[in-house]
Formats: sequence, C-alpha cells, structure tokens
Amino acid sequence: MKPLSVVVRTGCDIFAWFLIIFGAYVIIHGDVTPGGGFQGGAVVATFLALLLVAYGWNRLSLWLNESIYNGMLIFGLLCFIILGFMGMPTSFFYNFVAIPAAEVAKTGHGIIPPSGTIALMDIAVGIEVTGGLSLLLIYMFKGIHLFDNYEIGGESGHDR
Amino acid sequence: MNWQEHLPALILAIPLLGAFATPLFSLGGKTLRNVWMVSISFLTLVLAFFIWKYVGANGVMVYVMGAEKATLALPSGMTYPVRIILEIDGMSAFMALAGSIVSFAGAVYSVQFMDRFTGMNRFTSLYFLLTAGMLGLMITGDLFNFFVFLEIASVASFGLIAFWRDKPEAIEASFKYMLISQLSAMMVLIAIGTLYGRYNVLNMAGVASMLHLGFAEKFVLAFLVVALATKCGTFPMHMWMPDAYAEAPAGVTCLLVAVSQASLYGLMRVCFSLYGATIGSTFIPWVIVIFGTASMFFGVSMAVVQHEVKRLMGYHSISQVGYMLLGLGVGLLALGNPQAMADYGFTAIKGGVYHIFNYTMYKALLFLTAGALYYATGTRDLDKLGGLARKMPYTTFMFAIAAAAISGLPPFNGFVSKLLIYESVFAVHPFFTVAALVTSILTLASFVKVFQTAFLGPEKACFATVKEVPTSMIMGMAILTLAIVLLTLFPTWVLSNLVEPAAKALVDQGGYIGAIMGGGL
Amino acid sequence: MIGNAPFLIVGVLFLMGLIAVLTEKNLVKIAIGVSIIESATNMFLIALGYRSGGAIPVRFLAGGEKLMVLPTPQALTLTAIVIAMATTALMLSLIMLLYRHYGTLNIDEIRRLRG
Amino acid sequence: MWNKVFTGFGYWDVISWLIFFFIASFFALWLRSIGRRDYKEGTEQDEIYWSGNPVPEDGAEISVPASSSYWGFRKALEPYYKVLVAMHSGHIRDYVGYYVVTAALIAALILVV
Repeated sequence: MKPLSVVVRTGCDIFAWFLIIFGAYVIIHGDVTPGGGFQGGAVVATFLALLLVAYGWNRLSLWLNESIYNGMLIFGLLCFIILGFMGMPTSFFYNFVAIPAAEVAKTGHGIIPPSGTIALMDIAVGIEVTGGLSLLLIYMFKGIHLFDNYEIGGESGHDR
Repeated sequence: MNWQEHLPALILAIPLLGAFATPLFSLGGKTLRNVWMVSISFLTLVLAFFIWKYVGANGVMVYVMGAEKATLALPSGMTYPVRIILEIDGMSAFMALAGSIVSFAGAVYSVQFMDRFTGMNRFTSLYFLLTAGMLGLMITGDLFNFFVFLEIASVASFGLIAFWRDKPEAIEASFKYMLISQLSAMMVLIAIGTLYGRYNVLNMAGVASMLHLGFAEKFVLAFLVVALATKCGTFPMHMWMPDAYAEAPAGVTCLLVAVSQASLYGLMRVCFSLYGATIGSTFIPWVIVIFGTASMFFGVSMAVVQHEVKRLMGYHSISQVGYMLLGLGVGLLALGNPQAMADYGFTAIKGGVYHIFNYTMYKALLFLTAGALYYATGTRDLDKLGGLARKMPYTTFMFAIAAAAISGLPPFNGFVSKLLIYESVFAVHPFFTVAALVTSILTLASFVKVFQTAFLGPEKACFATVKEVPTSMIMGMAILTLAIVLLTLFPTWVLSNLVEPAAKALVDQGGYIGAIMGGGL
Repeated sequence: MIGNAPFLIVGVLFLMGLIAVLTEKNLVKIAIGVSIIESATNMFLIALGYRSGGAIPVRFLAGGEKLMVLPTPQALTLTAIVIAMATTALMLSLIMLLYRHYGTLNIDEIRRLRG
Repeated sequence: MWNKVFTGFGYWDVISWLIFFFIASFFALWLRSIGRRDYKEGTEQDEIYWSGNPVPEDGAEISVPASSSYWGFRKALEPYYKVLVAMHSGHIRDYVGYYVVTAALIAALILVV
C-alpha cells in the first residue's frame, strides 16, 4: 500500500494526536459522562487506523512497536482483575475506595459523588481496549500478506 | 469472614486471572507457561471440589458481586435483586465439578500435545477464557450474565477451533460454528431482553418468582430452547458439531464437550428453574423428548458410516446428548404430576444427570485418545490406521475402557446411567426405550469398527516407527480413565452423593427462587 | 401507535439480516447480515429501555418530579456491542483466512467438511 | 457403599458382575490351559494361512479398511443414508436454514398448543 498524498498525510498527522486526547478524555470521564473505557479506547485506537491509512504498512512498520500495545493489553487486563481482587475481603469487585453518599453530603464534595474503583476500572478497560483494538488493526492488516512469505502449511505437525 | 463464602467468585476469577496473566508468564519461557497452565487448572479443580463440598453441606450458595455483604441478595428492603448474583445449587456444583475435571485433563494433555506449534500464549489464554466461560455459564444466576458467558465461551471456542490456522478445514469449521452460534446467541439476547421488558429484572430467580405464562413468555421459551439446543448439538441443528469437534486440537475438543454440556445445563435451567411448573402445556417437554430421540438415532446412524476417527466421535456426541435430552425431557414431562414424578420422572432425571457426568468423562477421554492416535501416526483416517495396539499399549487400554463405557457395556458406568434412562422412559412409551437400545447397539458397532481398524489387525509398514505418546498426554488420559473407573466401581456412592443432590436441586424450583428472593414462591 | 415503531423496525431489520445470511453467496455479505442482526438486537434492547414519563439516565438531568429510567438496557446494549465487535472482527479475520486458503469468497465452494 | 442401585423396575450391582467376570475368566483361562497338546512353536503351525497364497510383507495389504466394514448394513439402508448424507451437505446456508425453520416451527406451534 502506497502512502497517500501529502495533504492527507498532514491532515492525519494533525488529527491523529487530537484523537488520542479526545479518547483519553472519554476514558477518564467515563464514570460521570456518557462514554467510558471501551468507547474511549476505540477512539484512541483510531490513531493507528488513521496513520495506517495515510502512510501504509511499509512506512508505519518502521517505527511501530507492537510490544507496546501488547503490554497495554496485558496491563489493562491485569489492572482490571486485580482491582476486582482488591475488594475481596468484602466481595469480588467491591468498590473499596468509594466514599459513602452520606459523607459526601457532609463534606460538600460537589454534586458528583466520587465513584471509586469504577473510575479506575474504566481507565484499566480503556488501556486494555486501546491495546487490543490497535493489535487487532495491526494483525488484520498483516493478515493481508499472511501467506506471502511462507507456504500454506508451513507449520507442520498436525495432519492435513 | 469466612473464606468459603468467596468460592463462587474465585472459581471465575482464577481462570480469568490465568488467562490475563499468561502472556506475563510466557515471558519466562515454555516451562513456566506450562507449569502456570497446569497449576491454574488444578486450582480451578480444587475450587470446584470445595464448592461441591460446601453446597452439599450448606445448601444453595449465593454470591453478590460488589456488594457490602457478599451473601445478601436483597439488602435493606429492596424488592428486586439488582446486582450480578452468582447462584450455585447442587446442579451447578455438579456441572462445575465435571467441567473442571475435564478442563484439568485437557490442560495436562495439551502441554505436550501442543508442543510443536507456535502461538501457544494465545492458546493458553483462550483455553482459560473457555474454562471461565464454561464455569460462568454453570454458576451464574443472572440472565444477562448468562449471555455474556455464553459469548465468552463461544468466542474463545471459535479461536481455539481455528487454532490450526494453516489448515483450511479448521477455518471452515470455525466459520460455520460461528455463524450458527451468533444467530442463536442473538436469539438468546432477544429472549432475555423481552423478559427484562416484562419484569424489569434480570435475575433468574427474580424472573422465575414473577413469571406467568403469556404470549411473550411462550416466544421467549421457544427461542431459548431452540438456541440452547443448537449450542448443545440437537438433531436438526447439529451440523456444526462434528465439523468443529473434528477440526479442533484434541485438548480443546475435550473441553468443548464440557462447554456443550454447559449449554445443556442452561437449557435445563431455563426449563426447570426459570419456567418450572409454569411451563404450561406439555409441548416443550415433548419437543425436548423428540429432539432427544431424533438426535440419538440420527447422530449414531451418521457415525456408523464415518471413516475419520474424530468426526465419528463428533457424531457420537450428538447421539449421547440425545440420551440426556430424553431423560431430562421425560423428567420435565412428569414435573407437574407428583405421582408420575415419583414413579418414573425422578429416575429419568437422575439418569439424565448421571449421564451428563459419565458422558463428559468418557467422551473427553475418547477425543484425547483420538488425538493421541494422530499425534503418533499423523493421520486421522481410519482407512490408513491399523495395528497400533502393540505400539501404543496405554492408549489402547484407555480407548477400550472409554469405548466400553460409551457403548453401555456392563460393568462400566455408561451402563448404569443408560439403565436408569431405559427403565424410566419405558413408562412414557416403549418406543423411546427401543430407540435408545438400538442407538446403544449402533454405538457399540461403530466403536468396534474403530477398535478393529485402528488398533487391531496386522502391523503396517508405514507405522513401523510409531511410538507411545509422551508422558503428559498419557497423564491427561489417565486422569479421565481414573474418573471412569471410580464411577464404575462406586455407582451407589455416586448416585447418592453426586447425582441425587443435583437432580433434587434441578427439580426444586422453590428452593432456587427462595435462596435469592427469601422464602417460597 | 408510534411507540411501537422501534419494535417494527427491529423485526424488519432482523428479517433483513436473516435473509442476507440465508440467500447471499458472498462471505462478506453474510458477515454484514450477521451485523445487521446484531444491530437489530441492540435496537431492541435500547427500545426496551425507555418507559413513558421517565427521564434519561444521566445523573445531572434527572431529579425533581421526573424519575430516571433504569440504565440497565443501555449497559446491556454496550456489552452486546462490545461482544458483537469482537465476533465481527473474528469473523472478518476468518473470512480473510478462508479466502487465502480456498481462493474464493463464494460460500458454495467452501464445503470440504460434509457427509 | 456396595449397595445395589435400584431403578424402580430392577437393580444394578457392580460387584456381582465383577464376580461373574472373574468366574468366567477363570473358566476361559482353564479351558485355554488344557488346549491342544500337539501344538509346537516354530514349526509350520505358526504360519499365517492366507488362502494358500504367500503372505505379503506389509500388513497394509491384508487389512480391511474402515470404509469397507458394515458394507451390507449400508447397502441395505442405502435410501435412508442417501437422505441423511444429503442433509449434511456442507452448505452453511442449509444449516442456518434448518435452524431458522426449526425455530420458526417451534415458536409457531407453542402458541397453538
């Protein structure tokens, strides 16, 4: 796939970074506004989609590091389940950092009660989805050239 | 705080943790990942065993996710249960025990069976996701959660069936399964949505306590029965099953057997606990009985003419699922009538439930031996195999035990559950018993064929270098063989301690509702 | 009854998806059919969510005499969308692999497993 | 633990079956041990009889393939198997069709019955 024209590339260069900011905004405010981890993560993953379309795989693969996305995937998932485990003495997924509504009213934190682990889990899911969807894009793009390098059946050992 | 209260959450959380942490552990090399795989699935087995002990001693277990008190379903005077609630009664504990035994055996087996392939991190993660999805299906008490776990199990199994991605048949089987499975999952979701629209509750016990049979509920019942029957492989919708079972790696196929049992469990849960006495006419029980008889007979008659060993066994799974549907359907037929229930209904349910456990064990073992056959020889075609009994003595021995058990030869465990089913469905109509007996004979015939062509006969020159399979594969098979032998030797203990509590819990709709809604209907 | 219009559309969409799955030969079109069925299901859940006289389930906007509708169907729909996205991605990947192996997207030629 | 399993119409007892098997195998082994006295190892008696022809080296030439077993059964039930195999056509659209038809049938019938 050849890179697109310089106008498209410049446009994508500019907007791709704003997409990350917007996605991060959606992730972080996921507990109080519409949106959340998955939606924000999907928006962040659009960053890679834009660059992939604008530059093509050959240019992109020069500086793309897959293991970062892999790491994000694992980190997000582990954060999520560990946050679940941390509520364990009470119950699994218990919201252990939340401040009870009565105390919020006393101290006057504002109209939004702090949501505790929900916000943290939202961020964890956002990180995970970012990694996962970006990896999905990368793998599906690679899949176009999947068997170009080796014969079908290169992996031996099972019957055919 | 009693740690045993948290068992229902732990049995889901541990396989999920196993799945999520696998990439981390596979950084440490192959050995560490294999140790991780086996130890996590062993931990799951231990947890399932504890749950079964706890439920046997203390009755229904309830776990509220994220609540201030994990065992309190309705805090502070609420009328409806709102959180995700896990509910484990005898039946769920029984199914979870069976499923986690198979999962452990498959994990041990896969260590050396999958040794030669790349992408094992993903394999291990998906394997645990499949285990978690299966256990979630079995222990959840929430309808939407049921759908989510159904989808987790489905997506993981699509990935695992297509794991040998350079093999066209595997991709094809996975795609076919995916299409059927997505359609049925969407029907399940529409049914669940309708129930939510009618009753504003997603909890199974909550819905069951309010359910009254109307137009929408009848539709919901039809949709749920058809969709879940498809997922467990019932006759007119079974075509994905031999494809998927034949093409998946053997360690996965053995887990897929347990996953299809989880769908069967879902079907039974819908019929017995969600609808129960309000099921209305005898239409749905008859549908299940007819489904059962049809899948039993047509499945086995397709199996007799197959010449590919795993495909043959895939057709046998259809016919064996038919037995369970027959037994449980007859039980459902007798549900409204206490006299019939005492006469034959409860025996039929016991037979069906016992057959679930037996089937899970011996069918998983059969798939593992088939995997061992083509690990050693590199082919699955029975026309090419032959004379392997002297080369692979352990595999032969375990295959013989499993084949005798599935054909219902006395004294093996398959006979006991089949006997219970034969003698109880006889009371409904003798035709069903005749069909079941013919099916049993045809099963024996096709396994005699497999045994004769694969293991007996003169040794072939092309298999001169064949050796017995490696240790971990034999260990995996030995676990299931041990389970079969124990089930064979202690049928009374198994019936009174494993099967009867499960069957009682399945019939006892009031107990299932009461555990969450607090006291009776 | 304009209130029932969403359910009518759900039925029409579901049938459209089903017809696409049953009659189309191209694998990608079948995948689109499955996506249409998934959209129909999601729309069904969303349509269930609103009860007449309720307020939308956002915390700032509720209050006063208007009661907030329970946001459960929205949560269900989001979960269903996530799952649908996963299966769609997997389905498209499988279609790519099928095309690689069989050299065709015609579903009638992809039938090595039969009998 | 060693009790019988009552089914309502009969019972099942694994121990009596095992005892039966032991007795049966004892008799079988006893009969075998008194077998033919005129058998000698390493003579002509050891050789395989294959219709008077020399036995092939490779076992693959004298084994019966799985596709040939139960030939008569399949031949007798040919019309039945024709229909049944035609059902498993490999067309995914057929499979989805069976599913949709069954679902529609049951959903329609449950309202009537």
